[in-house]
Amino acid sequence: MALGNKLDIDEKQVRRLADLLNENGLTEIEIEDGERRVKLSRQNGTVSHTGFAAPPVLASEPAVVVAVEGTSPAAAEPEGIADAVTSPMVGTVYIAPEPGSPPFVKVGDQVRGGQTLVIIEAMKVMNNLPSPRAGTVKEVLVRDGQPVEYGEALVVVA
Amino acid sequence: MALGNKLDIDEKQVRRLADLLNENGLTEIEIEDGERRVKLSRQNGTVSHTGFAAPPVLASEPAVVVAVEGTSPAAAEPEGIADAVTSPMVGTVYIAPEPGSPPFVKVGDQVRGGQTLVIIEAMKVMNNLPSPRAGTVKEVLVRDGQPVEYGEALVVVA
Amino acid sequence: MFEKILIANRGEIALRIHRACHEMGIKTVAVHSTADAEAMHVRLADESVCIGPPPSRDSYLSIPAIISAATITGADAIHPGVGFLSENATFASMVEEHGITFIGPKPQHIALMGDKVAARGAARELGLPVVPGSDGAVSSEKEALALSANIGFPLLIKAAAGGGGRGMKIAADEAALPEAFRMARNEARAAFDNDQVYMERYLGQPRHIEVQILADGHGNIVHLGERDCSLQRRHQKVLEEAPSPALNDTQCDEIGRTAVEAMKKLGYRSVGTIEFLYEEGEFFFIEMNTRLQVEHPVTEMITGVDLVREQIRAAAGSTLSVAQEDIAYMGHAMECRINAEHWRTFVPSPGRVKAYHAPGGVGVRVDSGLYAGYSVPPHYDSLVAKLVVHGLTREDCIMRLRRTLEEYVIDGIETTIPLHQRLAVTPAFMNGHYNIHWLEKFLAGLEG
Amino acid sequence: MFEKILIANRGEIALRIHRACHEMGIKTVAVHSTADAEAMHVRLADESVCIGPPPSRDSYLSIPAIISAATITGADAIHPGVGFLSENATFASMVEEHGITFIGPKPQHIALMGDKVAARGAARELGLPVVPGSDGAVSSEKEALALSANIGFPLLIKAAAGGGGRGMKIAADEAALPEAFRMARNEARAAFDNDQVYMERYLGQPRHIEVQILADGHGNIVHLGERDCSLQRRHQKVLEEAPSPALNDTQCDEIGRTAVEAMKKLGYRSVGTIEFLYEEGEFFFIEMNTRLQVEHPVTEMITGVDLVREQIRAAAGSTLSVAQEDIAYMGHAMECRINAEHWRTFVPSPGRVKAYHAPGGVGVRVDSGLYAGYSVPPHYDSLVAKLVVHGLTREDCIMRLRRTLEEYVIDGIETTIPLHQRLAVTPAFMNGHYNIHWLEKFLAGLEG
Repeated sequence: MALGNKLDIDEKQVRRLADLLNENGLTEIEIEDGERRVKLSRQNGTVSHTGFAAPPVLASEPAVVVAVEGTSPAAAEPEGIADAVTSPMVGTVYIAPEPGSPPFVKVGDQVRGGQTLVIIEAMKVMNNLPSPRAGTVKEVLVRDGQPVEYGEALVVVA
Repeated sequence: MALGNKLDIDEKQVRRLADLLNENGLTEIEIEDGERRVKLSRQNGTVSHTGFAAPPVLASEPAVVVAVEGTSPAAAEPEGIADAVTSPMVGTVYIAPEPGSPPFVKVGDQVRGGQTLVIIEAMKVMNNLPSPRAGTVKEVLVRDGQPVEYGEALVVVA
Repeated sequence: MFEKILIANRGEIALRIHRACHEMGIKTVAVHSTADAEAMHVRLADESVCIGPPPSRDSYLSIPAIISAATITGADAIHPGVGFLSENATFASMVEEHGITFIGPKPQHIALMGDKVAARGAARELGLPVVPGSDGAVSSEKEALALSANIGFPLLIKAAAGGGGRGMKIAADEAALPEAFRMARNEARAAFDNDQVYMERYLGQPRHIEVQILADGHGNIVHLGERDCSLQRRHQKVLEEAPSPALNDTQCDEIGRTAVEAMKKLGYRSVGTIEFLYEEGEFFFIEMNTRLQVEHPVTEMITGVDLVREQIRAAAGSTLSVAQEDIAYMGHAMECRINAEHWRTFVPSPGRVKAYHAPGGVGVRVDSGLYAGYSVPPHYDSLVAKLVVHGLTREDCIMRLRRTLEEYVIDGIETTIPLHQRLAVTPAFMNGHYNIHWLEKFLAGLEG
Repeated sequence: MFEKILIANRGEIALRIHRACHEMGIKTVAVHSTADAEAMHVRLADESVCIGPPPSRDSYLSIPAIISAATITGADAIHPGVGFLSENATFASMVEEHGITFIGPKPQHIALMGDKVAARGAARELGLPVVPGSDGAVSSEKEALALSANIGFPLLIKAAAGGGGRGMKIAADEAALPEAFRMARNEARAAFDNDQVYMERYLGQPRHIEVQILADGHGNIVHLGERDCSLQRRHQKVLEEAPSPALNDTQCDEIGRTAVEAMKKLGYRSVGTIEFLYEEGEFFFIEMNTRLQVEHPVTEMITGVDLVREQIRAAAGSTLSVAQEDIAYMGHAMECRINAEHWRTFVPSPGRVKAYHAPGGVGVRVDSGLYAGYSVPPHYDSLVAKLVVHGLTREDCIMRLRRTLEEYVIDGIETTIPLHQRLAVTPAFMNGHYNIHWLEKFLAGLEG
């Protein structure tokens, strides 16, 4: 192949070949056409992950959305959404000090570090959630009165 | 054939070849046609697996060697050993017409197509196994009186 | 007892037999076609022998291959499983002629029950109830009326030369008989140029109920109650249960006793199943299966008796380990046959199983050779798993069935699990109100 | 009955409870730490709530987190499982104060039995046999001899101030008592500058035998026989069985009746287990566990009673579904605790399970949250699966145990399956000749 020419790779084509490799459990596909040659191969051990790592597909769908949320990245990794302030506890979130009051913060607000973002009620105790940093409120991810899990993203401050 | 610089892949053709590979338990298909060459292969032991498909590791080891042989490529694919003449039935193989006689064939012999290579006894009937082709005996893979499975490689004639 | 048993079968039943053998300390030989080299029972067996290419006729139905495999491995008995050679009297005889024990009934009983006409005659002689009929052509209305008293109503008048429903009439009662008789004869004459007709009892909505028999070679014969296998599609059983929701204990005892008496007269040995149609309190012999039955686990679940173990013991000359008075029924059991088929279209779905996870917990039994990475071959029966659940009551059993069907993961191939999930929440099934025609109607009415 | 139960636990026991709930038509809420988001019971539950980071103190032991989770999901009851908060009286009280039912005993009984000194006193008052002793210092040989008649031999003389075996002597019989007494006092004086000693019966080779109790809140209390849990390593049970190979039916009935009488006096509710040391025909109270026990399945296997179901029913105010006379024991059951540990070194082995295949077939129950692709987190108990098998006899049960241990595939992590495989072929185990010290000696003698 001419060194001066840019290597012309048809990504779709390679992808299709890779699918073929996977679907048929092959270890290698090699295609030569004149000057051009394509070879796909896989080592034995690495292939093993494609299927195994995937959690089993359950015979029945989860019945309720919360169950799906429970296994979402947000729950598994509190740091899932960049710059989001996450809930340090399970409870009910309130975005205003009282029903009818204006919210603690709204999108566009400048907040100081330590300023209350929301309140989380747990065991009938109201817990202020302070902003961990100064910044601008980019997004409020929860509704007033919504139940939240540990680690759930609440407010984006950046 | 070649369309500009792009590699011309007939996906259907590859798929058909992959199916052929699968159906026949082959480890490799290579087709050359002038400038064009297509090669599909699979690793030997894991023929039918993409890896995650690796058979489970049993909690206990198989107790007897025959069990391992039963799942060997030789049993699974009669064509496993190139140029080997395989057993068309389950039975006991005899390499000589009678105890004490010289063997039907030995390594280095030239054989005609149709010439008896071994006898296989099944259900107390002696079955001559004729060579499917003329050639040289490269290897005799069985011992006199050995039990053989269907598809087991017996004599290499090339 | 045997040292080594060759299992002349494949799939879940081969695994079932392997398990019974190992639990008895008996070594196993798996025989398999090239398509089954990676099968679970082959992997678990102490020895395995490849006996031929994928087509059954050249492997699992090849008598020489199987007997040769037994000879070269030194097996002292062959278990035929279900299907394949399990009801082949010639095979049974040849096995015995080679000095190997056939784990099953005497060859003459296999032959007798394999001939469906002879079997019906034998059943009548043995005192098993058969569908009452005219036993030949009925030539006049008067004769028809006279015979009807013994046959009972509703009654079917069929053209002797008939087929396809032509020349076939149902008489609901005695008053309707003369006209039905005339019409059937006229239709028969028009259709077949032969107005001979015969009569038999018409069963409109029967259930399929079968009785499990267990017999040693020493005259000890017991029954283990009934199974209700009315949920069928194209004469294939889909879900079986025991006890039948339609029978009471007395009926169960009576038909069981009748079956045992018949088997004693016959001198039967090994496991066997006598199949009946049941309608409104009456049983009518269909056929006898002289082998283990796919649905045997439901009986094992409610009786605690290991049928394969008993079958092997009987073949080895041991006496039964249970007498009739020892057999107590506890709770309720159901078996779902899980096939590698699309659950609505029933198109077979062989191929690679990507993920496999069987349900666990209390009251659950799974008989399956599936595992993650296994490839279901396209050459054989589509049954790939039997999910069997037990509960103290039928309702508990259904709830457990639902719970386990939620948990069962078979990914990569289509299976009939979604069908069983729908069945398990359908009122007619939940109430036990079904007959042999019900499932086909249910399927026809399903959406999606 | 409850509409929705929150399961305040993880692993196989959470899955066990989920299964019981679904079989009763009750919805489930799984709570989990971030480490358990992919756990099987979380995947199967109707709802799930993440309650905290991996450390148990911030998740599974966090009372506010769990009660908040119950509140936001509207659960009407909480099942505490085993371990974690299951024997925390404060938690039980707080749950009830929040208007949620605690599925377990009354908080005061949890508190009573949680205090081991108080529990021993209570046991004595309730008529449970305790290790006989001097109940205080013994000041003279004469007093020692007088007391010894009630205590029995062999008899242990221990320094009141003692520890580490010093000032501790065993008297095999009355003749040996005076000298042993003098030596113990002398040693005590030399070692602790305090010659006060007390005496109690010496148990050299006891078995650990426990009685399963089931009680509703209406005065109905039954026992479900005993379990033998003598196979222990570092006070952790490894393999449990029922019935005990050391007891006969009469002994089982007697200790069961004694336990039921005690629980009636106490007014106990829910499931519970009374643990005893057993030696030469005598039982001695160790402690009572006021919760479900890990090894409860062996009792379920031989009685057919679903303990979790009964526990939930009792918490909901229902009466027991069985009376003492309904409880019959059928066959024999064993449970192997399969831990994610190397079978010889017992080094924990968390990590990804590459392949998983549970054994199936007749008489097998697997309680496990494992699946292929699941990652065993390093933060919790190493118990990952319980393999429970049933057989008509103890011998059948052992043979089935061996068969299932051959079939069980857990690849990617180390497990204790190889240990159980070796146990299952060891004569002392096969004969039932073991006590609480036997397993440690067996392990010390193992090669490899």
